[in-house]
Amino acid sequence: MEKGRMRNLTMTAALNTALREEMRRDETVIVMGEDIGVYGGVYGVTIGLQREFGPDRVRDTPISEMAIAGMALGAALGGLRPVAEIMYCDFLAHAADAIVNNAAKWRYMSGGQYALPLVVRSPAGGGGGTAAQHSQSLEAWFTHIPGLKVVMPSVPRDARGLLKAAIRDDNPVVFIEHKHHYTYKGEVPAEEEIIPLGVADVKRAGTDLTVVSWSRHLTLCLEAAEILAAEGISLEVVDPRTLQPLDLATICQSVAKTGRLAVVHEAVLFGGFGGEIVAQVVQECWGDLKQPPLRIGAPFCPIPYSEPMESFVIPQVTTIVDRLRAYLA
Amino acid sequence: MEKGRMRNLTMTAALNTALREEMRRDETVIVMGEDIGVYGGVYGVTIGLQREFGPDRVRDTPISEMAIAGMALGAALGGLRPVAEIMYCDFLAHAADAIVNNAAKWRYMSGGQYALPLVVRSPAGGGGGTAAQHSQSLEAWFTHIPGLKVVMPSVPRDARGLLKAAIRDDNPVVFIEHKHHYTYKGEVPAEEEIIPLGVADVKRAGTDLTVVSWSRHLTLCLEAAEILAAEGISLEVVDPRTLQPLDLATICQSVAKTGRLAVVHEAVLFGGFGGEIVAQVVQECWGDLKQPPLRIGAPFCPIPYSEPMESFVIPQVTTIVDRLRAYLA
Amino acid sequence: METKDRELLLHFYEDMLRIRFFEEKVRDVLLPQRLFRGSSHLYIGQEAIAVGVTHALRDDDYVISTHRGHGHALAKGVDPYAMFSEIMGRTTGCCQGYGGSMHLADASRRFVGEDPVIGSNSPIAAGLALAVKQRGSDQVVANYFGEGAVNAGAFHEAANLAALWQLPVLFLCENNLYAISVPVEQSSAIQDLENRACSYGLAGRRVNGQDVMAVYNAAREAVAATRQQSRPSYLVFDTYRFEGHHTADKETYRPAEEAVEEFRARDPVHLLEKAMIDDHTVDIPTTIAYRDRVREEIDAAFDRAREAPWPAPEQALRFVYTESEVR
Amino acid sequence: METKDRELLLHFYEDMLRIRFFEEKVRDVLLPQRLFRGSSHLYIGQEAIAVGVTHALRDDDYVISTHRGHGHALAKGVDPYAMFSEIMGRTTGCCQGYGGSMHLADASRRFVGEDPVIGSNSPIAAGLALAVKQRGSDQVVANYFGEGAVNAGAFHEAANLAALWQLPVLFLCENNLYAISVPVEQSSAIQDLENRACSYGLAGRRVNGQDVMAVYNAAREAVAATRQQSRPSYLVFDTYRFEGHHTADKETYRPAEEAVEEFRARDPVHLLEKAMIDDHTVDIPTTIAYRDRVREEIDAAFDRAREAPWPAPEQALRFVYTESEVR
Ligand SMILES: Cc1ncc(C[n+]2csc(CCOP(=O)(O)OP(=O)(O)O)c2C)c(N)n1
Ligand SMILES: Cc1ncc(C[n+]2csc(CCOP(=O)(O)OP(=O)(O)O)c2C)c(N)n1
Ligand SMILES: [Mg+2]
Ligand SMILES: [Mg+2]
Repeated sequence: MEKGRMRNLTMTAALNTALREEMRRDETVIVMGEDIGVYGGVYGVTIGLQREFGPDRVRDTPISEMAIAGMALGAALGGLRPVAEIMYCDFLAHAADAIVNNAAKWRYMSGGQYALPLVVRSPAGGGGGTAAQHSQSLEAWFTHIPGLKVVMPSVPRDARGLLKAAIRDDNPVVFIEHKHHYTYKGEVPAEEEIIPLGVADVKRAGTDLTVVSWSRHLTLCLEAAEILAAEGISLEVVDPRTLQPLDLATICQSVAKTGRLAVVHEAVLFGGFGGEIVAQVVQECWGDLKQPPLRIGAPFCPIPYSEPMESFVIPQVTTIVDRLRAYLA
Repeated sequence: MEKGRMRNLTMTAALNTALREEMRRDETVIVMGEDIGVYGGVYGVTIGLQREFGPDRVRDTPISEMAIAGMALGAALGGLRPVAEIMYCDFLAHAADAIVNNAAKWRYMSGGQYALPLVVRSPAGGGGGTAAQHSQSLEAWFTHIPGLKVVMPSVPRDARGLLKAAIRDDNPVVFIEHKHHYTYKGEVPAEEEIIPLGVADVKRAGTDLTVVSWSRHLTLCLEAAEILAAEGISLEVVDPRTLQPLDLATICQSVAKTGRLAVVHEAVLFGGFGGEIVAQVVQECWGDLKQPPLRIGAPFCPIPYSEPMESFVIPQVTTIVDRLRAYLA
Repeated sequence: METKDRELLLHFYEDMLRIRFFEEKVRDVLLPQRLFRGSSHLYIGQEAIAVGVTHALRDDDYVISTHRGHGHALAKGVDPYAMFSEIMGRTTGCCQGYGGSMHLADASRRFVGEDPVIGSNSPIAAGLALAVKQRGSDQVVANYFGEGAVNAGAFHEAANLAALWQLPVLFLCENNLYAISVPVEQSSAIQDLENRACSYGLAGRRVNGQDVMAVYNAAREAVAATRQQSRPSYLVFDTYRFEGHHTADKETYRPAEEAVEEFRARDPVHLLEKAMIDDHTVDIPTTIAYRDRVREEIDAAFDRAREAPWPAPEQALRFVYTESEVR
Repeated sequence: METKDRELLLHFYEDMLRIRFFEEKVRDVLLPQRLFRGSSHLYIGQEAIAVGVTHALRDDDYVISTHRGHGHALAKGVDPYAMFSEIMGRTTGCCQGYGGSMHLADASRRFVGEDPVIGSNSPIAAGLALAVKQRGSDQVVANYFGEGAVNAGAFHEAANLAALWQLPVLFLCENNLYAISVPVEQSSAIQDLENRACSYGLAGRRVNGQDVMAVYNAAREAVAATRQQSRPSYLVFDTYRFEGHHTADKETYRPAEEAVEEFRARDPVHLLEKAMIDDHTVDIPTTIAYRDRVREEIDAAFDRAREAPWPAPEQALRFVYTESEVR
């Protein structure tokens, strides 16, 4: 898997590559959303696509999130493979009816007559002072909805390989990026690579504690692992990559080895996806667990604007290190 | 608490009583939503209110859920105490931006300048063949959002007392009823009763297993408890009544006694609120737990229309009994 | 009258009867015998619209419908047996029992489906029209909705985008005066609903929805314009909901006389029948023969559906995702 | 020129300068020195609108604003020091640092707040107007939004309801030609945006947004009608966004000349200044004195805000709920 030429790409470039490759491969793939054309998306993910594929396949929309998602669904029913961008994951709230009530259920309600090859991409997360309405992490909403798949890549290689798989998938996929992780760099194979949805990746092997995390926080956990390694603490860091379907087997295999589980996410702890993972692991690995699983996430408040407060709310590497160290003490 | 005259009311009548009492008490309380005026609401909860309080305070709206919720928020900022009805909880998806991005955060973002005395009522749940788009249980979405309170009454007395508390609360409250539980009857005190949000209620005392459930499923659990009691199995049935704030202390107290926990809800198991309860209880009561907590909920599919399939998906009393019996075996 | 016209009228007549008898079966047999669950929204009184519109469409044109879609489905050629089966939750249903009355769909008839979430079907229709346009096809998409839907944000977003991108959608508003109990005067800021799309430069046209010929002619023009110029059209049909909103509606909100007097007189089936008899297109024995034949067809479909098998409970777990996931 | 008019013009002038200098401070000092986080959306070029509108309002009228609301806030009398503090995340901010540039609010000035979720502020404004009406008050609610917002479903639902229920809201559309990078021709199906509310029977009026007197006069009429008749008004202001969408915008989507030539000439501050000088309302030394005074005020506010204290991290946990929960 590691052989072949590699390129060092940002998350943005990796996602852009995936879109470009899939649009070249399949002319039914179209991209739509606000400011994704000439502007290339507010985070640059669609840069250059309109120039290459033209305004019919790369469509700037008005500020109409209900229609962006609803039309993507309609276009999927009509034989296209739309990739819709919702500029901030907070505004998935506007698109929620189309995604949750219609896209997720249309195949089911029709008794299997339709496939819905549709991707909704959206950046989540805080950390840059965008405050309460432009910083949420709402993955837990979508993981709870049968019929949707939910992808949250943490590194450029996964971002590219998973987005390609999402576009080729015949089911609606909510693909959540992190707005303060777009410049994060990593190795991406020059060759085609499809990373199947539903397969976790052990990003770092270790023996003392299984840490499950995703998106930007996975990379913070890797930093924490590095720091703790110097203290002789060995973390195994597991990246589910897709939360739905969830590769529980890989997580349990790790817990069987380490006997301990911590789940770390940026989302609000209460009601966050960490609770689901803990509940499932407790169920499956009861005998293996040496202590109650730990959850690290945001406290129960919206994301505040001011820097000291925001840094307090979003788990930082130092917090993660301290909490994990204390947990293992 | 049990003294005084009691009336036997349906859930509908209890909710109607609460609205009527609060509207009489406080003229800033208004009610708005689709078909809530002459029609009295599709489930009859607002029957007679327009006749008593007039069309200014009981307002039929067009089919405009974004505006129903957004206007309720604006009206709250302007000094009213609106109670908005969203006809089906599935359509909270349309109102999600107003509720989640604005109502939940407006006070916080303003640095505490505003209070948002606002209730959004909505019926959830399946069981009557209303199929995938009119049967969901989406409480997990709202429990995850700081700034919201989430109430899910299971019996008429609670419905009336909690709705009154919700209306008097200065924070936005999502008040979720169950569409196939409206005719359920129970004793309601004739006198005024306010049931504070955030206080769980032990609906049945027992010793072998703590069962946490809410809304219609709580009453199914009480039926299950009755059946199992005949077999010598003693369930303690705890009703959190409000999921946000969650009265974890009462749950843990029960688990300390029984050593076992089962959470039962109608919502999809995966990502449902049961996971949060299990994760919190595992954390708090690790030493007390004799076996891994059990979760019972809907499998990972939308609600199908046809009866045999719908009954398979929504946990029935018999399923609950069988699962609990097996769990304790 | 030309033979061609006569044939067309008889087609209308037959199709309207099929809807009428289907819905009467739902009302008079399925409802009292509790043969279906949830609620069913009858199309009685509005038959001329679905029939007139559908005859103006090609077979390969798409239809996206609403909660009140039995008539739209039947007009588009969905099999009554598959529909009765679906409404009664049987595996032989057009959706194998997963959908029920509010989610009828038949991809083979390009009856894309009912979407009972008010307003939300318009973006889907616009998206489908986008796909049609992108594919270079000259199909059109017919999007039915009630007058209640024009107040929903999703309708607005879709109408603007369809007009902006010049998409081949027909926005078809059936103004039956009520959204459940709320009369149109209490839902729309303006009453001339044909102007509810002026914000997008869509000149709406108001059509007598009880007169199938008027519907057909208006729809034909609109379909032609939409197909040839690839742009949306917007028609508003004046009609009336003869029955309650759904099968459980007690209709406390409207005066009983209203339904009986003013509107019964505008029954589209009777109007067509009377017109055909008056101008000697048909004689009474012919109408009786038609009625008998269609009623038999519906009876047979129902009888057969009633005996159809139920899905096994665990079938509920199918169709959540496609089997083939990566192409 | 009457003294009263002269005074009014000078008020306009001062208020416009305050906004201009405030925004220039954000652009020229806060931005390069990284004194704020997230993004800030400058009002430069649009000052005549907020100032003209606000002078037509009473002090107790409400304002619901957008992401581009610094100008709306200043015009409504929010303290520049509290605003700079907020934008720099300090406890002395009008929202104590919880909100930042996109969530400025000052209940005491009836500047209800910015709501940067496009379209979503209109239902809030309509709801506030409902409360006003229900209370029997004659206040009005001014609801600003950009031309991008008219395509959002929430705007549509609110406009219909405000017209239907005759609520005292002023819908104020600032058409600065772009929504981030998307030009209005690519977002709205029609370009005469004053007609974007015809669907609700709202006759829009198009106003030159660069001419403060024109804005003021149009707003005065609209406010009077809205206040006296308790009904919505809808005004569209032609304007231009002189700067990028937000402070990080590289403006790749619009030709550089466009900004420089055609529009710089329509700078509302210069236009007013020139008009006042041309008709001898003021002389140049007076304008200079005004400029100096307002600039000093802004400089002082900024300098003071810069030294203001930061919130303690754990303050983040406050204000999620009210303390008093049951009355
Ligand atoms: C978004 C949404 N809100 C509410 C409902 C509940 N509901 C079902 S039908 C209906 C009335 C629809 O009225 P109209 O659009 O006029 O269609 P009609 O029933 O008259 O054919 C309502 C409110 C819904 N299905 N979807
Ligand atoms: C619902 C929603 N979608 C997208 C955005 C991102 N966004 C912020 S400002 C903006 C453009 C707004 O344009 P316009 O309404 O014309 O106001 P202007 O910025 O020109 O003042 C967009 C798309 C948002 N804030 N809210
Ligand atoms: Mg109607
Ligand atoms: Mg603009």
